[in-house]
Formats: sequence, structure tokens, C-alpha cells
Amino acid sequence: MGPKKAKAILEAIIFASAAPVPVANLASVIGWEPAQTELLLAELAREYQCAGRGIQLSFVAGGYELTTKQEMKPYLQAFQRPEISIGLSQAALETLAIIAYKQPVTKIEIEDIRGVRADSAVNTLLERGLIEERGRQDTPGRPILLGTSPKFLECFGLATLADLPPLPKIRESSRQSINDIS
Amino acid sequence: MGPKKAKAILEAIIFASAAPVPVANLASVIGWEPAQTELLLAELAREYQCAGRGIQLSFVAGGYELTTKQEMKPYLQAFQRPEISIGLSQAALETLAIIAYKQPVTKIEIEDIRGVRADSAVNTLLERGLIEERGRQDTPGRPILLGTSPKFLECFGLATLADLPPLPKIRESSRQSINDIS
Amino acid sequence: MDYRVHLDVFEGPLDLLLHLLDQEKLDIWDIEISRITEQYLVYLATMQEHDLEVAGDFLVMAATLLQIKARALLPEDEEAVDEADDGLYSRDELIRRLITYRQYREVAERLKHMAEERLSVLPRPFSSLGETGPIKYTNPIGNATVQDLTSALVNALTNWTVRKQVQTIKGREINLQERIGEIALVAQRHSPMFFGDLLDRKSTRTDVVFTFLAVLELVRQGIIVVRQEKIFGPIIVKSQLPKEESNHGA
Repeated sequence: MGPKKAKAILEAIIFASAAPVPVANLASVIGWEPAQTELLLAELAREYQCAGRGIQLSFVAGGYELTTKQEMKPYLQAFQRPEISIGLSQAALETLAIIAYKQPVTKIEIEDIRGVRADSAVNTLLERGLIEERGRQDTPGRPILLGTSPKFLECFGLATLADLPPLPKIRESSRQSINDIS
Repeated sequence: MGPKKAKAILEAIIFASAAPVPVANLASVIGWEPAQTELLLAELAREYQCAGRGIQLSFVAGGYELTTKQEMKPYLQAFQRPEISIGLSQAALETLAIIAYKQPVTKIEIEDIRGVRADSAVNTLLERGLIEERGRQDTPGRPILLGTSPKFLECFGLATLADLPPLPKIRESSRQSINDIS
Repeated sequence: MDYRVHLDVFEGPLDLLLHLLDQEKLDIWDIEISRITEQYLVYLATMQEHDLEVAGDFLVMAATLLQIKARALLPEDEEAVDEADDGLYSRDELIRRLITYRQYREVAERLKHMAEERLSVLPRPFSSLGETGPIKYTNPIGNATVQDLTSALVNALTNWTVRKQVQTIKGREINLQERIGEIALVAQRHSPMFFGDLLDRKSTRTDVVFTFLAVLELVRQGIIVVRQEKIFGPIIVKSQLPKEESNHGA
């Protein structure tokens, strides 16, 4: 197939994909050699670079993906209506962080660290598929254990849990508490 | 701001949005008049039309959205449109058609037209978010009024309700035969 | 034959009537009531033969058809009975309804086609922006980054440390494990006893909760059993362990 049609197909596939698309997959759909496909992708990427375009083609995590350009961020933020933001609340984010670093962990342990009820935050995270139940702890009450889901890794662009960054430097007293929990 | 930058911003916002974006919202971010913004969007849509592109800009459900082009379908077999699965029964589809054309309409009116109970079909449509309640009719029993939702437009690729195909014409020619008794 | 195939496909009496009209290649306007009534009744009979539940709507239509047919045979005094509140309607009304229904049935077909067409263009699978509709978690973390995650944890831990220091000053700690041991002993000695007797006047809400948890754990381990005769009634705790010396003395 000709380069124009092939390029259109590449654009459509990358656009419709939830994750970066490896070049091998793209090559097989258009029936080109991977090396030739790479060249075509480079051409596509160059076209996006022009000043009139707001999106870009980049190579991430072993595949190609479309994203908005870096310099569009302020306009996207301006566009975002705070009351309909689908982001996570601070409570949910802290709860997610505790679960991510301390998993498997019970709701009581989370409540102990945060000092407030965790039900609502935990439900939010479960609903969004970021965490999941991991059986029960063999202690009184047999509380449910929580851990992060594969979707969590995907959303934060992590290959494995080992890729979570080490915690940044913090006050001495807090450092103590991290040792306690991890 | 210049048209190039404005166009890039429009592209980025529409790309990043999950639902079609109304022109008013777009205009306010780039600080252009809505009418001028529409012209810019038309230009953008034209650029996408070129053969080397796999995606298109269209006006659906009162806003602008980017999707893959129709002719890309064969190459995108592996991908599914999220959330929208039309799989509606004939009953639900007919009920939806009546609501779409006659809205706001009561369940009784629907039942009158279809000649059968509408509860189950109406519930299905409500559950799928294709229709919504529109208050109550000021008649005895105060029945609930039903109308289509924005999601209906989106699922059926309609810009506005005015874009619904016209109802098939009733042939008037043999009208007198109504009066005949056979 | 043909009946068999279509039996359960009809959306209602109007749908069935339209099908019969199509089959006979009859125009709605030229509907021959007597002919169509006969066919309609044959259909209903077939449905019953196959033990398919014939919905009330189908029966009402049968009655309507029969009445229209009967009226056609009578002299023209129909106006008087036309609007009778028997739930049935006239031939004109039937034709009007068939036409209206057919309009929507046809347009439903168009809509179905449009929806299918719509399925052949794909949107982006998720968005990075907020949405205007009900919240869908297509991108469940909004624009949070891993850095946000770590700083959230640091924040939580910092708060925790501060709170812990405060707690240590005023707090006395309840150890669940200790409480379990205590209750096992008390229950063994005083079995059977009331749950309430495991507490005293100084017990705080936390004490109650811990005692309750301890009891649940002991039940799980099979060391004690509990019984409650009615909701909110007293809970009776009974130890499963053999009693100590006092038992022998009795």
C-alpha cells in the first residue's frame, strides 16, 4: 500500500489505542517492513511538529502514542472545569499512596496513618479500578487486604511496583515513620 | 492570538476531551469570537480530510470531536468503541425513536403508539443513559416526561436533534378509503 | 411454516398486523378488516398451540378487530358507539395507529443503521480532560503523576507523625492480643456470662470495640461461643475450654 494510506492507518491505530503501540504491530497492519514503518512514523512525527498542530507523536514504553504537546498544558488547564475534574481528591491520592507503598494493607492501617475514616477514599479507588482486594489478613476481624491493580501501574506509567520512586527527603521524624511502615 | 497557535490549541483540547466540545468553550480558551472559532474549526476539519490522515474532526452532539475516519474501520477491527454498544432490542429501538421524535413524551403516549407496555424498554434506555426524565406533565396523574440525553446524540452521531432523519411521509392519496367500510 | 419462524418476533399486535398486511401485500389504507381479522386470529391460535403466552395486548387487538368487523355489518349508527369506553377503537383509529407505528418502526431501522455507522469511527480511548457529562472513569487518576503520589504519601506520613506524638502524650494503648488473652481467661472462669460483664463503667467506646473484636476472634478460634436470643438482647458468652478446679469442687 502507498505511503499516504499507510500513514493514515498508522495515525488511526495510534489514535484509537489505549496504550503505546509497538512498531511490529503497526508494521503488520500496513504490511510494511518494520524499518520502513519506522521511517513513515518519523515522517508523521515531523508533520505533527508544525506550529499549527496541538498534538505530537512520541515513542514511549516501547511503542508509539499520540499526546497533546507540552506547551498546550496551560490551555488545557484553563479548559478544565474544576467542578467536573475527574482527578483524585487529596484524600484519595494519599490513600492510594499508602496502599501503593505499603501493600497489602488493611483499611484500618490506612485509617491509622491518615487519622480519618478511609471508607470513602477506598471506595473511590475501588470504583476507579486503581486498587483491588487481596484476600484477608489472618488477624482478629480478618480485615480485607488492599493492593494496587494492574490499572494502577498503567495509569501512572509504571512497568512494575519496583518502579515506584523512592520517597523524597522529608523531615527526620517522618523518615522514622516510613521505616515503621515499610 | 494568531490562527496557527489558536488552531493548535483547538486540536489539543478536542483531542484531550472525552466528549464532544461545544464551540463556546473552545472560543473562550483561545479568546476568539465563536463565529471566528467556527471558521478556524472548519479549516482544521478540512486539513484532516487529506488522504494522508486517519482521523477526522466532526460536529456531534453539540460539539466538536476527533474520531478515526470511517474508511479506517477495516484496519481497526481489533479496537472497540468504549461504552457505546448499541445492541438495543427492537422494542428499545422503537421506543427510543418515539422518544426522540416526540419528546418530551410520556410512557403512556409511547405505549399508545407501540400498542404494548413500554416499562422494560424505557428502563433499558434510562439505564444506558440514552434518555432522561424531563419533569412531569401537568395532567392528571402527573406522568413523567421523557426526552433523549446528550449521550443519545453522541451514540447516533447526530449534531443536534434537528439532524434526526425526517419521519417517513404518510401517503395521503388514498385517504378517502378510510371512510370506506370493508 | 412461516408462523413458526415469526411467532415470538412480534413487538406487539400492531407489529403483527403490519406483518400480515405486508404478507398480503395490502396497503394500510385498503385494509380489509374481515380478511385480516381471520389471519390475526389464526396467528393467536398458533401462538397458543405453541404454549406461547399471548399477551393481553394481542387479545385486546383481536377484540378490536372483531368489533370493527361486526360494526361494518351493521347499519350506520356507529357514531354512537364509536367512543364507547370499552378500550376498543374504530377502523379509522386503527388505521391511524398502524400508520403512526409504521413510521416509527421505519425510523427505528434508520436509527439502528446510524448507530452502527457511528460504531465504525473510533474516539480516543480515554481523555485527559474533565468531562461535561456524568463522571466516567476513563482516566481514573485525572492528571496525577507518580510525583503527586509520593508527595501525598509524605504528606500523610508527616501528619501521622505529628498526630502520633500527640497521641503518645495522652494515650494509653489497648493491645488487642492482650485483650483476647484476658477475655479467654475471664470467660473460662465465669462461663457462661454476659458480654456486658466483660466491660466496666470506665470502659470507653474504644474498649467496647476492642472487646467485641476480641470476642469475635475467640469465636473464630473456637475458644468461646456466643448466643443472642433476640436482636439487641444480651449476648451470652460461653467458654469451650474445660473449667478450672472450682468446677470439680461443685
